[in-house]
Amino acid sequence: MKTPELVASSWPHIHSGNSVQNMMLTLIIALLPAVVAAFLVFGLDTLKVVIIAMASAIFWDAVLQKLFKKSLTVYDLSAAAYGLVFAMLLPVTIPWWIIVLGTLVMMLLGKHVYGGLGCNPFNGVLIAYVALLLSYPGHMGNWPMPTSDMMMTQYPPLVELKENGPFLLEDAFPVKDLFLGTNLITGSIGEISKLALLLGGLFLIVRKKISWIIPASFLFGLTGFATIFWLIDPNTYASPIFHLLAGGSLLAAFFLATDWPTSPVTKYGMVFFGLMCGVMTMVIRSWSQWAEGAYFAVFIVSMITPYFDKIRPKVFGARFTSKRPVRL
Amino acid sequence: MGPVLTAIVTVGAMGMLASLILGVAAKVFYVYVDPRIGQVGDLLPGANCGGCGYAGCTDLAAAIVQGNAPANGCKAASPEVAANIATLLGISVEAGERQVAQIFCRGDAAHAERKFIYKGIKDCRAAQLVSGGDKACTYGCLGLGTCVEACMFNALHMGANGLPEVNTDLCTGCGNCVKICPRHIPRLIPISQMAATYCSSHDIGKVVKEICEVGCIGCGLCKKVCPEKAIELDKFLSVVDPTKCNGCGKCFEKCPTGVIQAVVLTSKSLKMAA
Amino acid sequence: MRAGRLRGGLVLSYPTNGLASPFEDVASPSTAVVPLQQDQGGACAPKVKKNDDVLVGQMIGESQNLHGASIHAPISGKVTEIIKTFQSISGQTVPAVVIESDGQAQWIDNPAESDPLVALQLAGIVDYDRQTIPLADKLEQARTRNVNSLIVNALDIEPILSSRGRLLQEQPAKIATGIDAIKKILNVTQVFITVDENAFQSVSSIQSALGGSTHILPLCNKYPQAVDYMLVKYVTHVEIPCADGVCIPDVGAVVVDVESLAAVGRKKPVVERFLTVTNSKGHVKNIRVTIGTPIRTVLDHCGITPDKGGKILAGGPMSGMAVASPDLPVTKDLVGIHVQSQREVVAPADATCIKCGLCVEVCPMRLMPFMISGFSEKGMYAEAQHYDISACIECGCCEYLCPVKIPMVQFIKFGKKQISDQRSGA
Amino acid sequence: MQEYLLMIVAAMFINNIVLIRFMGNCPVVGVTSSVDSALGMGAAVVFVTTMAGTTCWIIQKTILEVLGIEYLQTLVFILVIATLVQFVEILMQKVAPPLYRALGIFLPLITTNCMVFGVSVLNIKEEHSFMETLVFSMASAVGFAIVLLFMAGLRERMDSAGRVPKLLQGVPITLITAGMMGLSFAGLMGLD
Amino acid sequence: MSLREIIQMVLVLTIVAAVCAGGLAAVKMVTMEQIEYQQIKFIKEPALKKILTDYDNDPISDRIQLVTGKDARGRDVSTTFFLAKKGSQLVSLAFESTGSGYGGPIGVMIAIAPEDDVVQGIAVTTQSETPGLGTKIIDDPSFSAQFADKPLSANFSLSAAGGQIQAITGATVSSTGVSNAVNRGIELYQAVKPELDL
Amino acid sequence: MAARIVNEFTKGFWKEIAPLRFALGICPALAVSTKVESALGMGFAVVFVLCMSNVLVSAVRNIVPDKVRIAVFISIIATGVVIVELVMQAYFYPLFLVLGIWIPLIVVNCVVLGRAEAFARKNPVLLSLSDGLGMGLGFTLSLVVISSIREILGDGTWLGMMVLPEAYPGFGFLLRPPGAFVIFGLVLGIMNVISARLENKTA
Amino acid sequence: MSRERSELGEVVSLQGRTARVKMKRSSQCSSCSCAGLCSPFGKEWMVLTAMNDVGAAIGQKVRIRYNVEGEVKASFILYIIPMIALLIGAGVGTCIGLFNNPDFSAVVVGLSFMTISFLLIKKYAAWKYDREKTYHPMITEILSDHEK
Ligand SMILES: Cc1cc2nc3c(=O)[nH]c(=O)nc-3n(C[C@H](O)[C@H](O)[C@H](O)COP(=O)(O)O)c2cc1C
Ligand SMILES: Cc1cc2nc3c(=O)[nH]c(=O)nc-3n(C[C@H](O)[C@H](O)[C@H](O)COP(=O)(O)O)c2cc1C
Ligand SMILES: Cc1cc2nc3c(=O)[nH]c(=O)nc-3n(C[C@H](O)[C@H](O)[C@H](O)COP(=O)(O)O)c2cc1C
Ligand SMILES: Cc1cc2nc3c(=O)[nH]c(=O)nc-3n(C[C@H](O)[C@H](O)[C@H](O)CO)c2cc1C
Ligand code: SF4
Ligand code: SF4
Ligand code: SF4
Ligand code: SF4
Ligand code: FES
Repeated sequence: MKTPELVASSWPHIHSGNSVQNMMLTLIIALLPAVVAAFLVFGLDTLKVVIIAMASAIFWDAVLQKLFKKSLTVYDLSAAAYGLVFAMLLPVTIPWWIIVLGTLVMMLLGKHVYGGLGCNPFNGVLIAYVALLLSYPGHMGNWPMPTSDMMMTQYPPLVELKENGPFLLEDAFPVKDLFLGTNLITGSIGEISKLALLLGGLFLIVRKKISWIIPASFLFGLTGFATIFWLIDPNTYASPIFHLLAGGSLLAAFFLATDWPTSPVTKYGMVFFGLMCGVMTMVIRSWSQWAEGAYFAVFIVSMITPYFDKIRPKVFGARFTSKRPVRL
Repeated sequence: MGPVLTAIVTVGAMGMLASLILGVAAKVFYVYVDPRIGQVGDLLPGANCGGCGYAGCTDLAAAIVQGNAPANGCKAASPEVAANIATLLGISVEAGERQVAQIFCRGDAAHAERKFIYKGIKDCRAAQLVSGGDKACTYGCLGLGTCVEACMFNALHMGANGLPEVNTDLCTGCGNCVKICPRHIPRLIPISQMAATYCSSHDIGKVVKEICEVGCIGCGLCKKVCPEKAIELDKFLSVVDPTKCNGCGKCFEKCPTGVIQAVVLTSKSLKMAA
Repeated sequence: MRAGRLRGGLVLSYPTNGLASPFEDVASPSTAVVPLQQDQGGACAPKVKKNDDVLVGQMIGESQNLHGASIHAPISGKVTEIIKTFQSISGQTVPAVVIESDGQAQWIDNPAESDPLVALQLAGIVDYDRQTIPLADKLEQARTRNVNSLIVNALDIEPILSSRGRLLQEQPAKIATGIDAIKKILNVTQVFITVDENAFQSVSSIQSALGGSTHILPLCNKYPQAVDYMLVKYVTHVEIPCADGVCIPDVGAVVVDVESLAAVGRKKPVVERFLTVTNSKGHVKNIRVTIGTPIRTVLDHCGITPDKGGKILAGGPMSGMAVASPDLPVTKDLVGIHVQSQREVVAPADATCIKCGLCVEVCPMRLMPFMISGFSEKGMYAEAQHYDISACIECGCCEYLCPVKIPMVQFIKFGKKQISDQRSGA
Repeated sequence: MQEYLLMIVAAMFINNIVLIRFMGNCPVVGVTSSVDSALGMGAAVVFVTTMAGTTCWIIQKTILEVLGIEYLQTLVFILVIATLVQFVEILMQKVAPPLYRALGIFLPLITTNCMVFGVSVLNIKEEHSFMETLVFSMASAVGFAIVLLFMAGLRERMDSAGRVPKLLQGVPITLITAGMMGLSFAGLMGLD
Repeated sequence: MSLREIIQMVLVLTIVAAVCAGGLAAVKMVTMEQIEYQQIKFIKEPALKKILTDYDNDPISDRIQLVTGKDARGRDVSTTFFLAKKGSQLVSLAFESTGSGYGGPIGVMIAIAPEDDVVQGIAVTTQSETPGLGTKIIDDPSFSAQFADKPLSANFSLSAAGGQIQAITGATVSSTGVSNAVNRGIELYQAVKPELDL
Repeated sequence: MAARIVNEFTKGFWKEIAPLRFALGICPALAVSTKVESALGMGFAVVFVLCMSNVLVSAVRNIVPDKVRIAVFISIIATGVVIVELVMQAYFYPLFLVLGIWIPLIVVNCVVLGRAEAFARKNPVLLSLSDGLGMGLGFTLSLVVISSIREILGDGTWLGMMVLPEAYPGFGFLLRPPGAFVIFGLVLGIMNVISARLENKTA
Repeated sequence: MSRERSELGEVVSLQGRTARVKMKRSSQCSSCSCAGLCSPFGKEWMVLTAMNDVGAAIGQKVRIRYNVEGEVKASFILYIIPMIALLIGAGVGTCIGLFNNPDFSAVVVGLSFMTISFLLIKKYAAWKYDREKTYHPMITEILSDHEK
């Protein structure tokens, strides 16, 4: 029998070269500035948490791929990337076994039970974060003190706001320090330097890995809501600048709300999704028992993603109404 | 006795009220449903395979009761089930013979040519859309196993040579594989059929010879040699008539490509056929 | 007059020397295999028998009505065989006529035909949009709808191709004649020429030949803007739905490509094609080739040897069809040849969509490709229809960008096929 | 006013009837992934739950408590609910035949769902006033409808673009997804 | 659907419902006392344990019920008295009284030594006050300690109302509820004391 | 006959175990599976109600008109439930406090009504009893399996006894409602794996 | 684009331009785990009145199509509006506190509001939906008795 010489497949026969690996690598690179910023503040512990999170995520990913009889695809870097994002939400004091447990939950419930990357309706990072927050609130809220002597406050800005109200926030957390992550402001690894997050986020946008719409509308929704309530009652509600720069606003806007599988893909869907995340963040920060609402907000709103995606543009030609010839 | 009486009277009254409302509702929404539909439905396998041509088992049950379908309308049910249904409805069941699927192509990788190397969706129906499928023979099996996926009874599996194989023990003759195959390779035959031409090609012999070593070239030797006149040629393809063929095997020897062969059944069904 | 901008779609890089490379003639073949169906109309009835002698331009396959285009002998010589089951490039089984050349290349004199549309039909002129359609069929549809504008599609189907742009430079007179002819047939008053901005200058001679109401619309390179629907949108700013019951002439315009126009202008039966032959190493040649020539001969002429395990594409790399064998002949539905080496062959992946949304962003029809492809994969055809699978023009932009390389176009084609099968079955 | 608002938020989200109180799971698991039928069914459930909640409350206050036979609550309520749905069906047909015609399929789907009964009992157990009963029943049912709707959306997506392992398809993955939805609602804890 | 069928339906359902109800009423009567005992045991006993001292019987078994008034509809309302004995000697007597608090009624168990008419102690049994605020009436032992070992003649009103009881800061309503309950209990005790046949 | 009785009894433990096999009665399985103790209490309550309702439904199966049969069945079931409620209050009060509203909710547990409708309505008393007992115990088994996983992994205890090392910190997530859903879903998946294995072996 | 759903049924009687068609409850019921238990007297069939423009005869199997969007809208009118009326009524009743008993007052006013809403819906439905064909189920196809 003659062996066939040519290959045939359906078109297109060329490809942009874009790949999951490429997207995940970009995500990891985008987060590196934030890791460096945290490293400068908390020291080697930062690297410990980051490395344990990434390594254990890869480990669980591989184990679960074996268990679910899938081909091994850890080299697509998705586990590493999600492990890194997960590390961003943790305080550096977190014991190693909680990280390992968290990445297991993340990989199992946030990926493999749904059939792998992209099929999950919820972001595994957020699943793991909330599960741990409910199980080990003490460890998850064990905020490290950057250095012992010049300590200004023991709490991260939002916890301070929750505990003591908006008074003196401006003295304790000057805008410049909030933005740069300087001067002993504590928080989880990814909440330290807003400058680093902004750089990373813009990098993702410029490389066209995420759309600018979600972060923009997220931050717009958040600051808009914060402004309204701050104008109404500045004694109860903190300033919009504070809310924009404190806690995980930017982390959530650039790195969690834009998570590919769980965020909408249509333009208007993205706008509404982002706005709703922003508003929900403020609702949770203002009135629930939690100090930080951005992560919860993304988690909750991603439930509605399928509906946001129903706000799709009218298909080409759908507006066509009359068969009358157009005058040219 | 007071509290007991209170309870009896109150709840009894409520029961009465409830049953009155239910009664009125039953009257308002009254639809006569033949109770036998439910009974027949209970007897059917409930796999909802669709092999009978109805939307589901309940629909077939209704059709059987109304006489629109025979008692053995369910392809997936055993003859006992059909008999039970027939007794329930007091009708007779024509002893239609059990049918099983066979794969009417023997052109595996070693014997049949391919036009090109196919890359794409692992589905024969989709592969058919790429330059007409990679098999050089336009009638041959593409071997991507869409029929295997479609069989709800696990009766098909992909053989080592890249052609599907039928486990006739498990095959119920539902015909799903027949319907889904883009090249109509699986076809149903009566389980008693002794011989079959395992090819689907209507190409002329010259074309077949060029691309496949095991295709029917339509030479008609089998037709000539058959003592029972059980073989006809249909556009260069020999077709065995199961009602005439007695399995003498004369044609097997004559066939130049060996494509006309004895039907081999899996052990259990062999016994059933005997 | 300002043209609209294509929303979505791709800016693909392409070799820029295509427009500067003049057509070369590929030598006529000694044996020509001519399939008797080369367009979307029905198969033609064979008009010759084995051992008949034929002249160039002699009708060998006759279409029955305006929905087909007749087929002519591309070379003179003897009919050596009539193949009943010839597998064409698209995998269809059609009859074909094999002609052995006598080396004379002698043309036949066909009688004149008075009805212009029938003349086009008899001359076998086809128009290429996403498919090859008999030009007569297209114009007939336009004539019944009171069309007032002719849109000349001088854009190449894909940026990598350059034959239409080159034709504009080399045969402006023929094209102008063709345009004139069609203006008369349809009684249209305005002509719009959509052209690649790089081939812009060459249009001026046509414009001056045609006079007053001829507008030129230069467009930047963006795939898939050469599709009729898109061109109509640039010119009329109206989007025509890809739906039953509506067609482009409903808005008063008809789109015809320059190669058809040049053929009309030549006033002879179609026996040759103007093609761009490229490979992915930047090799570009524009050629004129006789229909029935094996692709292998064309490639030999251009100095390209296909790899084992590579691909030969009929058309460009975005929307071309993979050719099963280099021995297949050039037909009227060939607009270009692109050769890929084994290394460049992209294998689609069996992976799941990560919902990155790149496909949604790029789709020029504003569809949700990952949804319709997913629905097709799962056999959920009703849902696929609800998400307008039928509007997909199969341009492939979605799949080009997809990071997990889902074979979306194949899934979509598959879904459409299942839907139409269900329709015709039920 | 504020206490009703809090009650609504609590019943709809914080103590969501499906995700936190574990009632009405069967329809959430069983109903198809069709978003349209989730909407229709959700509306019908709101109606039936509210009607059942208020009717049971009235019967509890006017009959059971007056006669001192509260212990028969379970028996009486279940009879009342079963009958009520039939009654409502008749009523609907009389009130708006064309409308009823268009959607009669949803109503009877829900009689035996434990949520309708559970809400009725909870109203009594938590000593709600009539107004509270009304608000609580309705808000709980809306909470149910929201879960149903979100679940339908997520399942539609899983069906179209997902690859849930065969062994987890159907009920298992729906339950796990419900768990994830419940987890996200933890974010609303303390909203008062 | 014939009339006969409907009548049959009505009959069957009525009978089934009535029989079920009758059966349940019977079960209820059989278990009633035990249920009451259990409820008392698990709800009242913790409170009783807190306030009763120095006894050796089971006050829950040794309880008596007396009609102590009429409700709005004119029906009898009865109160249960738990008797704590040492040997055969009645050392104290406990019963429940209610006052209205911030979130609903507050039940208060009061123990009184009948011999010298001294309040031995009080304990809250049921309440639905705001956690962390009104619930201090339970959580803050110093609040209920104010009532212990005081003669019946003492003024158990809040200091704001001229009594001896210091209210819990921020939870005046709850405090008043408890104090009212105690006052009402003492009234009741004094009213029924003759009947108690001590 | 005896073989059938045994068969109807044993099918409830694997082949038709509810709610694992059929999505019936999910709600209580989720609600009372935090602790093994309450799972057992609930399970036994269901066993009682199932047996009683199956026996009574089977006994009256020939005299109840079709149109009111469901109303009659739920009356019978409700009676069983109230009996359980009263008895539990009288003799197992702490358990009653734990299970709370879930005792009356047995009345709408799809398993109970499902068996009445699918089995007892069509079968004689003895078979129905056997079916009810089997299904009820199977239901209990499901509950115990789920609650064991939750209690052991969530708390480190089983039936209140410490079974994991003292240092085990517990995983509180599993004890909360979302954990119930997740464990239930995963157990169903594992069941599917096991039965697929078994099927392969027999095939 | 409006979404449609189609189901199979059987004509049981004819009334002018409409036909009464018996059909299985819904394909949705097939996936319901409590299938069949929902209805206290076990109705598995329902009867719809559908426009019979294709001229189906009694006993014939037909395909019925209905508009899902109409269905969703109808369910809101029919189910949600009375509930809102009840809620408002009960709210008003509680506030005005007839007979010095807020609960009693809420019951009375609430129920009257709901009754009024039913009457209004009845008027509205008669006015609007009888005319608008899209809300009517339509027989679209007669499936011959033997096939399907
Ligand atoms: C996000 C979060 C942060 C918390 N932060 C603190 C904290 O900084 N300090 C603290 O004492 N409790 C904090 N808690 C309170 C804990 O919920 C809980 O009271 C504590 O861990 C209980 O353990 P413990 O009282 O034994 O320390 C926090 C809770 C949460 C959910
Ligand atoms: C940070 C940022 C902000 C942008 N803001 C807008 C904007 O407000 N409006 C806009 O139309 N495009 C904006 N763009 C450009 C969009 O990313 C995008 O290029 C544009 O919407 C393309 O739309 P089209 O593909 O429909 O032509 C912005 C880009 C960036 C990076
Ligand atoms: C899933 C899981 C796995 C654990 N694995 C370990 C482990 O491997 N080693 C360990 O020291 N602790 C492990 N722990 C936690 C220990 O049981 C113990 O709580 C911890 O070591 C005590 O730390 P501490 O004394 O600093 O609080 C694990 C906990 C969980 C929930
Ligand atoms: C949300 C809230 C809860 C309250 N709970 C109580 C309570 O439990 N007990 C109480 O006496 N007062 C309570 N108060 C009322 C208030 O704190 C205080 O009692 C009165 O203002 C007078 O002391 C409450 C007030 C608010 C706003
Ligand atoms: S028989 Fe048909 S469906 Fe099956 S593998 Fe062959 S071509 Fe595919
Ligand atoms: S092999 Fe074909 S006919 Fe046989 S059971 Fe499978 S699908 Fe049905
Ligand atoms: S480009 Fe690919 S991965 Fe991205 S959304 Fe589209 S199909 Fe999914
Ligand atoms: S969905 Fe169709 S039209 Fe849209 S980008 Fe893909 S192939 Fe092109
Ligand atoms: S058990 Fe709750 S709805 Fe079925």
